[in-house]
This record gives sequence, C-alpha cells and structure tokens, in this order.
Amino acid sequence: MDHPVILKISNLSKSFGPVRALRGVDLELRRGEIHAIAGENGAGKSTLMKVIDGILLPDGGDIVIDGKPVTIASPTEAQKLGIGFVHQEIALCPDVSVAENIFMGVTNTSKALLMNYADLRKRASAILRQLGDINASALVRTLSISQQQLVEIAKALTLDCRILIFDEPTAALTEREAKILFEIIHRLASRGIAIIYISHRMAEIFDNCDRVTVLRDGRYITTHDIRDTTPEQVVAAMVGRVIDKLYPEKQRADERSEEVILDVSNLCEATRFRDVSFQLKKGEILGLGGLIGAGRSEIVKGICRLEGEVTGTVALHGKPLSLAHYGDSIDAGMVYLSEDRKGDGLFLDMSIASNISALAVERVASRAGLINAGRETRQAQELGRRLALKCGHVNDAVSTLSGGNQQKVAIAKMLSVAPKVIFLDEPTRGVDVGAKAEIHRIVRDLARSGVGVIIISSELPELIGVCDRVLVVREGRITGEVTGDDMTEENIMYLASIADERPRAA
Amino acid sequence: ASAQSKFQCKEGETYVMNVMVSAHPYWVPVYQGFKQAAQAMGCKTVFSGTPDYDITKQIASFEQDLIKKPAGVLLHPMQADPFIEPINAAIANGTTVVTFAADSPKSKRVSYITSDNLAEAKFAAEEIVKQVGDSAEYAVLENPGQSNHDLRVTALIDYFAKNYPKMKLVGRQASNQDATVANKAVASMLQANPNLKALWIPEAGSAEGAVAAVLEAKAKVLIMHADITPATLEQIKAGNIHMALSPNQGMQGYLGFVATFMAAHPDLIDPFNDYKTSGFNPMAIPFADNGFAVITKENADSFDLNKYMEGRDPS
Amino acid sequence: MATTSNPVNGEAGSTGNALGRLFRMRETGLILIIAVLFIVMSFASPYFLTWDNMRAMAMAFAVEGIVVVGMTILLISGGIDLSVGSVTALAMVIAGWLFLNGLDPWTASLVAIMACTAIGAIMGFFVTKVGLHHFIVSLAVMVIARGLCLLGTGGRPLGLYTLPPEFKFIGQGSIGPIPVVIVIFVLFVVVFDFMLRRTTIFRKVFYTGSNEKAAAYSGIRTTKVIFLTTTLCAALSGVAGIIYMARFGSAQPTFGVGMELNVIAAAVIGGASLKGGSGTILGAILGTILLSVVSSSLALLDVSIYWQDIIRGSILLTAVTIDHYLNKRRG
Amino acid sequence: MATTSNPVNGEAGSTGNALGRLFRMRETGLILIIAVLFIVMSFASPYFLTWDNMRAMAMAFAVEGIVVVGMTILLISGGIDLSVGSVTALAMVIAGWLFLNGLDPWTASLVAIMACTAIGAIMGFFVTKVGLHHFIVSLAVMVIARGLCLLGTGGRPLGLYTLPPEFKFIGQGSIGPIPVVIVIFVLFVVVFDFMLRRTTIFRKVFYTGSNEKAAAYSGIRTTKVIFLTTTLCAALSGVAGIIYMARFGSAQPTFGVGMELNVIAAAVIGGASLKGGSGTILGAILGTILLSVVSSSLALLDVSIYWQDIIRGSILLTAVTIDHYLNKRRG
Ligand SMILES: Nc1ncnc2c1ncn2[C@@H]1O[C@H](COP(=O)(O)OP(=O)(O)OP(=O)(O)O)[C@@H](O)[C@H]1O
Ligand SMILES: Nc1ncnc2c1ncn2[C@@H]1O[C@H](COP(=O)(O)OP(=O)(O)OP(=O)(O)O)[C@@H](O)[C@H]1O
Ligand SMILES: [Mg+2]
Ligand SMILES: [Mg+2]
Repeated sequence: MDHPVILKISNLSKSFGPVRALRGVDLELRRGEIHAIAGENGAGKSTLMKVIDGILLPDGGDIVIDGKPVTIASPTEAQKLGIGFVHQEIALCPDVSVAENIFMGVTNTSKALLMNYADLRKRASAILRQLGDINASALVRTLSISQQQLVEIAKALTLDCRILIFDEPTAALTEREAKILFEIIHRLASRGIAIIYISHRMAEIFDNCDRVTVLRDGRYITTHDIRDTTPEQVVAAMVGRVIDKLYPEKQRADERSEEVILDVSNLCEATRFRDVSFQLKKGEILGLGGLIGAGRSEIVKGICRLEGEVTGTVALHGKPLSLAHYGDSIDAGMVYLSEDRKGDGLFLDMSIASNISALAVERVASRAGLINAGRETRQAQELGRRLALKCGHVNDAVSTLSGGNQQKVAIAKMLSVAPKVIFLDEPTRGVDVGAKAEIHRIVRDLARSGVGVIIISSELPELIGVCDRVLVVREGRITGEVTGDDMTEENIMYLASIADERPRAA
Repeated sequence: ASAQSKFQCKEGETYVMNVMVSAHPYWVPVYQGFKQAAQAMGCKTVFSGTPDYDITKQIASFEQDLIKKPAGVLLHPMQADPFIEPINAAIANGTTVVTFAADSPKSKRVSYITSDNLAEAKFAAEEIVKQVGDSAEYAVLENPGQSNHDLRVTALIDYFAKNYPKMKLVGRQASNQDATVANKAVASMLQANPNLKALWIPEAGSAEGAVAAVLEAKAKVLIMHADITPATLEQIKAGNIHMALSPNQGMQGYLGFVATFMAAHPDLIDPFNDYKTSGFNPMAIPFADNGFAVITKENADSFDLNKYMEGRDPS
Repeated sequence: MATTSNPVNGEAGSTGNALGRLFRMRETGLILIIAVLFIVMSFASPYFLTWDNMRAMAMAFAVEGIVVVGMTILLISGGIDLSVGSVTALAMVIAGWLFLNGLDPWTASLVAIMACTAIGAIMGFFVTKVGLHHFIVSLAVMVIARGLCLLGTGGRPLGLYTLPPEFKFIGQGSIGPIPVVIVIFVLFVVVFDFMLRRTTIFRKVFYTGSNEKAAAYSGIRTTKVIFLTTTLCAALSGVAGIIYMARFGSAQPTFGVGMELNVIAAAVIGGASLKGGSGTILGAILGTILLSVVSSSLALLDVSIYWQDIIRGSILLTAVTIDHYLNKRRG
Repeated sequence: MATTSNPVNGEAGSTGNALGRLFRMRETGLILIIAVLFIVMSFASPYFLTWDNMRAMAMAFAVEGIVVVGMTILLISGGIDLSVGSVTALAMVIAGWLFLNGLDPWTASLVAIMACTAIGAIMGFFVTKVGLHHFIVSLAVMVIARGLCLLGTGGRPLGLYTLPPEFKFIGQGSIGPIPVVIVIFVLFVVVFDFMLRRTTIFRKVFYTGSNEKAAAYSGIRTTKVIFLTTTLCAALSGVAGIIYMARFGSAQPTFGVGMELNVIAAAVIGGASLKGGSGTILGAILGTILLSVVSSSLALLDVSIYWQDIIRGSILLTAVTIDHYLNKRRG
C-alpha cells in the first residue's frame, strides 16, 4: 500500500552565522501522502522548507527527487521540479491585483509575450471561489491579512506541482476556511500530489495528515504514522517533555466578580460595525469569535482609537474615557496586539530590545528622557524569558527570528507596559504548543491579577479552551454570547454564520 | 512721419533680450542699457529667456519669443551650434537676431556684441606682473564648459607662457561659479602652495569664496577677477581683492539694442557694397567690443549694482 | 468586498465601459489639470494655442521624455538613477568625438549608445551583485560620467556642424508638419507604455518593485530584472543624447546638469512611487508635459523672472495636491 | 534539556571591551577608509598633515555638516528634503535683507531661521496632512525658495560687509586656535548624535521610519514625528545659512545649488537608509568628511580638473563598496 518515495532528504544542515538552524535533518515524502512537520518555534521547519524550495542553499546534505540527487538553487528550479510552496510569512505584491499575484509564478515561466488579463481574472476567480469571497481584480494592498493568506494558498494551487508545501497556512484562517482548505488538500493528495503540512495545531495534524515528522532544535527526531501515535507523543517529541495541560484552568466560581473593568456601549463606525455593547468583568477572559472579515479586529481597534471614526462610549473602571488617539489609549492602559505582526506589529530591522520597549520607551528611560540601554536590555531579557523567547541576543534584529518567536516579541511588547486592558488579536498565531500553553497561562495570570483580557482568535479550540465567555461577531454586530457548557464549536459557528439574527434560545 | 526721425520704432515695435540663467545679476545692467536705448527710440522691450542652465529650455523660450513676431532679438546663446537653426529660422521669418557675450558664428545672426576676453586676460596678466613681479607662482579657478570664462583663463595662461615664462602656474581648480566650491578649492591650493602670489578668477561668484579662503588662511595673495558683485566690490574696498575687470554691461546692452534695431531696419542704409545682389544684411557689424572697466579701491563706489538699481525697474 | 480596485497595474477593470474606465484611470486627474492649464493659458495668451507654440513646447520635452520613460521603468522596479543627465551628455560627447575622428555618425551613435548601456550594466552590477543602493551608485556614476565628458572635450563643446543632413534629420527634420523628434518620442512612449501594461516581461518589473521577496519566491530572478531596468534606463539616456546631438549639431560636456531631478519629478507626479511597484509611462509623460507647459507658459506670458520660480513651484505643489485628492484612495 | 540554543542573554554584548565594541560599530568601516585616505595623502603631499590644512578641510565641511545632521534625522524618519540648498540661501537672503534694512543682525538672523522653520512646517503639513511625498513637496519648495531668494535680491548678491565684528565672529572668528564655525559644528554633531542615540523622543524617529504603521500601532503619533523632523531639517538649513552669511559677509541668492545631493550622499554613505529607520549622525558626518577629504586632496595635489570628477566618483564608489563588505551583515 505504501506509495513510492518522491522526495528524500538526508543529513541536511544549514546555519545562519552562529545559529545552526538545521543539523542533519532527514525527511522522506511519498506520493499522495499528507506529511505533517511538527516542531517548536525555531525548530527549523521553515528553514527546511526554504531549502527544498531553493530559497536557501543548504550547507550540507542530500536531496533526492524520484531517485535522482538534485541541487535546488532557486525557486524557479524548484518550480521546474514540481515543488510549490505556501509561505508562512505572507509574501505578496501589494501594488498588484489578486489575479496577477496568484499567477505570478505562471507568468514568470510563461512563453506568452502578452498578458491576458481577462483570462487571468477568470481563472483566478475560479480558484478563489473555492476558497472564499475575494475579488480577483482588487489590489492585494486592500485585503485583510486573512484574505491575503487565502491568496497565498490560491497561488500555490495554480502551480502544476507534485510536491506542495504548506507552512502554517491556517495560522490566519478561521475554522471554516481551514475546513475548505483541507478538502482541497485531500483532493490534491488523492491525485497523487505529495503534501508537506506544517502546523502548530495538533488537531489539524491528527485529523488530516498521514504521517508526521518531528524536528527539535534543527535535528530530526522521529517520523510516525498518524495512526500509530497520539498528540501527546508528538508534543513530547517536539518539546522533549510532556505538556500535560494545553489550557490553564478557567475562572473558578469563587473568582467571579461583578466589577466591570471595561464598559463599551453603542460603539458605531460608519461602515465596519455598529451598536457594539458589552462589558468586561474583572478576572474574566472574554473572547471574540466570528468568521473572517466579521469585523472583530475593527471593533477592538475602534475601542482603542487605532482606526476609523467611532461613536459611542468606552468606560474604564467606571470612568468614561475620551480618547483622541491610540496614544491616549495606551496612557489609559488599553493596548492592542495586532493580528498582522509583520505589517503593523514589529520593526523588523530593529533590535528585539527596542521592539519590546516601543510601546512606551519612557519606561526604560530616565525622567529626563534618556534611554537607559541597560534597562532596555534587561526588560527584553526578562520578558523574553517569561515567554520562552528563543533568540541569539536581544540586540539582534527581529527579522532573524522564526515566525513564532517574532510573535512572542510582539506579545512581550504588550506586556512591557503593564496594561489594565489588553486586546489580543490572534495572540498565538504561529506559536508552538509549548509556548502557546505558556502564553495562555500568562494571559490567565494577567486576568487573575485584575487585568482585563479580550482575545480574538480564529482557532475555536483556543477560544473555547481559554475564554470564560465568548461574544460572537457577524457583519459588524455582536450576534450572541456563549458561556460555560454552551461554549462549543457548533454554537459559535452557528452564531457566526446564521443568516437571520434570531437570539439563540439558551 | 517725415518730421519724425527714422531712428524711431513704429507703434508696438518690440525688441526682446533673451538669455539663459535669466536671474543672474550679470544681465541686469545689460538690460538697463538695452532699455535705455530702446526708450530713446520709442521701442518696447521684453526681457526673456530661461531661469535654468538648460539649452532645451532656452531654445523653447527663444522660439516662443518668435511666435509674438518681435522686430528683433538680442540673444545670448548658451551654446553656439544648437542655435544655428533657430536663429536662421527666425531671420527667415522676419525677426532679426543679434548675439551678445556669446556667439553663434555659423548662424546668420547679423551682429555680435561682446567684451574682448583676450584683452581682459592680457590686462590682468600685465597687472599681476606689475604687482608681484615676473617670476612668481600663480593659480587660476575655472568653469570648464563656459566659453567666455574658459577664454579668460586660457588666454592668461598662454600670455604668461609666451611673455613671462618665469611665471609658474601652480594650481588650476574648477569652481563652477560656486562660492563654497571655490572656497574649498582655494583653501587647499593655499596649503599646497605656500608661495602662491596671485590668483586669477574668471568671474565674481567664485571670487567671493576665494577671498574668504585667503582671509581664513591669513595668506598674502593678490586676487584679481572678472565681473563684479556687491560682495566682491566690498572686498575691493577693503583691499582684500586687488582689482576686478568688469565688462561694460551697460554699453553691451545699449550697443546690442542699437545693433538689433539697425539690423531690423536695413533700409536705413544704402552702403557701397554688393548687399543688394548678395542679399546679406547691410547693417551687419561682425564684432563690436563694448570694452571693460577696471575696478579698484578708488573707483569702487561707482560699481555698486544695488545702488545703481535704486529707483530703476529691473524688468 | 474591498473592491477599491485600481486599474493602474495593467489589470484594467475592463468591466466598465470605456468612459467609466477613463474616469477610474490613475492618469485622469493629471489630464484634467493639464486641460485646465491649457484653457486658462489660451485665454491668457493669444499665442498659446498656436501650432508653433505647441510645437515649441513639445520640442522642449520630447527628448527628455525618452529619459523619463527609462526612469519610470527603473523607478517601478524599485531603483533610481541620478546619472541620467551626465550619461546623456556622455553619449553626445562619445558620438561627437568619434564622428570628428572620422567615424560615420551612425556607427558613432551606435557605439555611444552601447557605451551608455555598458555604464548602465556596470551600475546594475554594483546594485545587484555588490549590493549597494541605486542612489549612491548612480551618484558616483553621475560624477564619473561628467568627468569623462570634460576629459573627452577639454571642457569645450564639440561643434558638429558637419554632421550629414540625413543624420541631422533625426533631430531637426519634419515628417509632414510634425518634427521627427516628436515622432520618435511618441513611438517610444507608445511602445513602452504598451509593453509595460501588457507584456509578461515588463509585468515582472512591477512584481519586483512591489515586493522583491514575493517576486523572488515566485521564481522571478529579481536581480536580473533590476539589472535590466538599470541598464535600460542608461541606454535610453544614451538614445536621448544622440537625438540631442542631431538636434543641436553639437556635443556639450555640460549638458543635462540637474536633469535627474526634473525627470524623477515628472515620473513621481505621474504616479510612480519612489518605493517601487507602481507607475505608468503615460502618467510620467503627463508629468513631463505638466512641468514643461508650466515653464513654457511663464515664458510666454513674460512673467518676471523673479516671480517665475515662485509661480512654478506653487503650481507644481497645487497640481500634485489636486491630483492627490482626485486619487484620494491611494493615500 | 528543553533548548540547547542560546538562551536570551544581554550580557554577550556588554562583555566585550571597548575595543571590541568599536569593531562592531557600523561606523568602523568608514573610519578605517578615511584613515587609509589620510595615510596615503600624508605620503602624497607634505602639506596634508599640517594644522593649517586640517583646519582648512574642516572649514570646508563644517557648515554643510549642520545641514547633514538635519537631513540624517529626516532620512531616519523616512523623509527626504531636496530644498536644503535653497532654504540655506533663503536664510542668508532674509537675514541679509533685514540687516540692510536696518534690523540688527541677531534679530535678523532669528527671523530668518524662524522663516526657514516655518517653511519646514509647511512642507511637514503637505506631507503629513495632505499626504504628498516628501520628494515632490520639497522639490516644489526648493523651486519656490529659490524664487524667493531671487525676488528678495533681484538676483544680485547682497554685500554685507558692514556686519558688525561680533556677528562676523560666528563665521570668521576663532576660539584659541579653533575656528568658531568648527566649534559650532562639533556642538551640533555631539548634541544631536547623543540625542538620537539616547533620548526617547528621537527613538520615536527610528520607530516611525522603520515601520510607520507599527509605530502608529505603538501609540506613536507618526505624523507629528515626521512633521517635526521635516521642520527640524529646514530649521538647521536656516542655521547653516546664517553661519555662511557670517562667514562670507554676503548673501548669495544662488547659493547652495545642488547641495541636496551632496548632503544626502553623505548621510547615505554614513549608513542612513533612504527607506528610513536607520542611520547615525556620526556616520553621516564621516560620510561628509570622506567626500570633503577626497575633494580637498584632489585640489591639494593639483590633479587636472578634467580628471578630478573621474577620480572623485571612483573613490566614492570604491569607498562605499569596501564599507559595504566591511558591514556585510547589513546587506
Ligand atoms: N535569516 C536568518 N538569519 C538568522 N537566523 C535565522 C534566519 N532565519 C531563521 N533563522 C533562525 O533559524 C532557526 C530556525 O528558524 P525557522 O524559521 O526555520 O523555524 P520554524 O521551525 O519555522 O519556527 P516557527 O514555528 O516559529 O515558524 C531559528 O533559530 C531562527 O532564529
Ligand atoms: N484596509 C482595509 N481597507 C478596506 N477594507 C478593509 C481593510 N481592512 C479590513 N477591511 C475590511 O473590513 C472588514 C473586517 O475586517 P477584519 O478582517 O479585520 O475582520 P475580523 O473579524 O478581524 O476578521 P479576521 O479574522 O480576518 O481578523 C472586512 O470586510 C475587511 O475586508
Ligand atoms: Mg516557520
Ligand atoms: Mg481580524
């Protein structure tokens, strides 16, 4: 029953200066299988994929395709060998239409002299229709981050390939899009295409993949048939220990408080949302659920005056706030972790330390406004340790970190100001299981210590696992609320997608 | 009309003075002379050209002048050859052209009015020898590409080489009419040549920077330059610049106007030559020298352009 | 949703009719502004809307327009070139010098253009292989090329009055009532505008400029693209230099000083981004026309030279502000 | 057992001694290159390593260095300013004109600097409120400011020989053996270098230039930052203009043409990125020194003017290439 091996990698290694990202990695990929790669943040998964795609040249090791040893020197050569790649970091051309982005690789190798835009648009629309609602003529610049992720996926689907790599494609997607994606992936696999699938979501791996290979610290650890293993085993192989609890304990009954930290009422914005009212109580973690584009991010950004002209009132600890600007919101103690860490979360070329202090540089400065480099470094080290940040030195540029570690820097930045209310938009996007549990624990500690926490997550298990209460948003309105045992994926999905807005019978 | 002088313009008869880098102060007294002559003869004048150092733009402005059918244009062509066709086309269409301060010799322009750069250079050379002797070190600044400045410099060097072979050229730097560049260049020259005795500069802008460098280095160097600006004038008064040679801009404009007017009215003359059969303009003056003035401490007060322009209309 | 699509980038929203498409075009704002300028000017001066004035105005920007084409493509790919003025002058000087030394003017011109192309290739090398920034490389080349001009001529213009009439025809002749220079200019604009909008090769220029990494991930050899656009810009500067030479019948070592700012400004006014990824030839040429019409108009109206710069700068600022509001969406 | 890779640590950086830190500095490459140039020159000319020559060379870049400071800060914030030359000239013209009309030179200078600051604020307004690009706004302002210079002087330099000696002292005096100009220059460099490295306010300039959106998402009022850096650059140009005026004893309406390229080049050579987010004052000043030392050396050696540009451009290209390799990591 075993299909023939299409790609075989042995003893592959790759270093970035002193950082040994890959040290003797093996991988075997068979026709028609969906092969998961698991590993902590910075384990070397993306680096391995970049080597396979010809973006990075390995320092040593062999790559064999169809029994023939190959060297893959560029993405073009990878394409010729039939390798397609959906990148972890979205890499699209913002000034160019969706259709052209999708067919960029095809255009590149095409022998045609002239562009056929009508045809591109037609074909792009056909692919996009499977994935979601995106206009093929829109400029990528105007898309939300999740829509861009879908475009990335669409891009890979156009390639005529035998090996297709997905590097955390669902990190920015909701359950619904992820489900569609898996249908597509299974279809492709059944046609004999070999799929490499990288994810930190164990459920996805176990629901969809055939085999899983685990990397740790750039080393090959093991490969298992999914049928012969369990999530616990995989996680243990990843982190080298057993993680017993993925989610921290929820709010206990005796911890419930009627004290309102944040009171939002009748918040409206011209186009994106209206009549948003809710209360955040002391000690609880409030979740916002919904489909892509429902407007969750917009609501939260509206509350802390990051975007849009909003009306309505926001009161913190009973005191109505008059915020003109996000700076005021930070001063008042409300901070927002962006869902787009690369676009508006981080200063990629700047050091880890200065990224972490960016939210309030004053905190690492003397009263006269002089930055104390020692204090800045120490702050970064402390927060880095708390979040298990894996990096060389806190003075290195953030761009040298793996995706998940960049996310940790973004979170560290939020924590640096000791906020009163913290809005976390997709806080564990791309973060590995261990660190995720760590972040969840930190969030719970924050809530316990009286900080208001609101989490937006497209990963329903996370929402359910972490939050005490979930508000569901659809088309810019809050359409329902679930708590306790009602917090199920079905209920949330139902509220997020029903056509009419009948209040749900409790 | 018989009572009126023939040296008068008809109603609306207009003469244009067209230049490049039109905001340069050099043109100001030239245009005053041009206007004074025109007013005396009841003619209208227009000052035109391009503010840029750009030949394409100057040609465009020249061609746009022609659209308005002026009687004549007194032109300072930025480059000789590019203006051949435009000048010839203008003359074919009934607008006469006279050049000044720079020429387009291969064109059919009727006359050329200029100061004699060779004479200026020779005068400067003799004056330098008079002041510092005939066996001293000297240096020059220059602006490669600008013909009249080139001439002032090369003529002086040649003159020394031929007549005073013991004069030693120790520095030759491009300053491109920029005071700061000149300042830097002269500062270095002074370091490299402690025995430098004299400095010849073909225009005034560079002289402003050069004199600052000489003062900053506390060196004793004789500075001579061509043209004049209020700043160098004050340096002359203070004795920091020895002397400046300034073309008679007023005469250049005045003579320029008269020559253009004459060229536009060839019927006023019936000379003893073959102009009727050969078809050339009988009013042609192949070359007219407007002369130059020597500015020293003694007469400096008469060369204050700002004072001169008080109460006068620059346009 | 999110359909604020802009057809700048070839992907013309061909759903609407022709008129609708015109209104959505990036260039419409500029066309309107130029139209208003024309209307105002034709009231202000009876000479403005004459054939001769139009011809004179067009002649003033036509050759520079060819350089603008090259610069726009380079800007789209994310580069910039400060050396265009010097390289244009160098083309004149090389061709002129070779001609005066006995070569026929056509061969001389070809050699000169090839030399400029080589200079572009050298810049491309320093940018793509060494990894320096376009700005600094082209600045150095600007200085070096100017030096070569001076060295080749001793600082004096080369008189090329003896160029054969067939050659001068390029710069001075007319086809019917239309100057050859303008015909050549229109040809370059139309061809490159079409290629940039429609050919697969030039689309890669947009991809590279918009996000070099994304383009590279799609298999586009971005360094090759940048190398080529850098070379092309220098080559077109060389072509412009030859046409200038034919037009002026001389080679001027000091020609084109400061041209780079004018050329870049035209492209930017026309919608090219200094960050790369966007721009059109049509827009850049409209930018050139705008700048040129303003200068020409001030000269035609005999505006005092002491006021010209002030008015010119103010019109420029006003025009880009209006254009910006007309294209508000592109922030 | 969890991770064998480097733990988060900050000590590694501060463990090295001062020498080690020096070697890791961005500016070390430039310092080395300049040092080599000095060594070569001191063999080539006996006059090079004299106090007088050092003083003369320093005087050659000191005032422009103040503009370089402003430009570097502006570049770090992601902007650019082409108008610095015109604005410098305008400061001279305004102060000179007011002085000739009876105002005392100190007040006149203050008014002039305030006027330049206002021009910077206007540019800042167009960039941050209207949303235009720095390039095009400052280009328009460059033209307008030059026009104002011409209008204010009728194109003629203003002779200011009558400036009182206390005022001329700024530009021509010495404190001990050191010219006041150089003292002022060093003061500006030290103060701004320190502020840029250490103060929270200037750190926000880096954030803004590195990623404007992320800066906004960190609560930084990026438009305010950009407005201020734009204004500061113009104000420093004004200061430079006043010092030039005191030094030359005249106000030249055509002063500083082309200065912008020199100033930007210096900053870029010194490591400032045209994309914003990086750069240091020290580096930019080293860039200025490099450019200036090369020019001075060529003049000192009396290299033929026809060769100077070629050599200058080549040294520039060589220097940035070497510096690039010495800083390889920053690609
Ligand atoms: N360009 C680079 N320069 C220096 N170090 C790098 C670079 N890219 C990756 N690394 C390092 O290589 C290691 C592996 O990174 P990689 O991106 O492959 O991790 P990953 O397994 O994909 O992690 P994640 O789950 O967070 O995406 C990390 O330590 C990272 O910091
Ligand atoms: N910059 C923008 N320009 C125009 N429309 C935008 C922009 N950003 C977001 N939108 C639109 O606003 C709506 C809500 O956006 P958003 O994607 O942030 O919602 P969300 O509920 O947070 O979903 P997600 O899961 O994608 O974060 C969507 O229709 C989106 O397309
Ligand atoms: Mg990764
Ligand atoms: Mg969102």
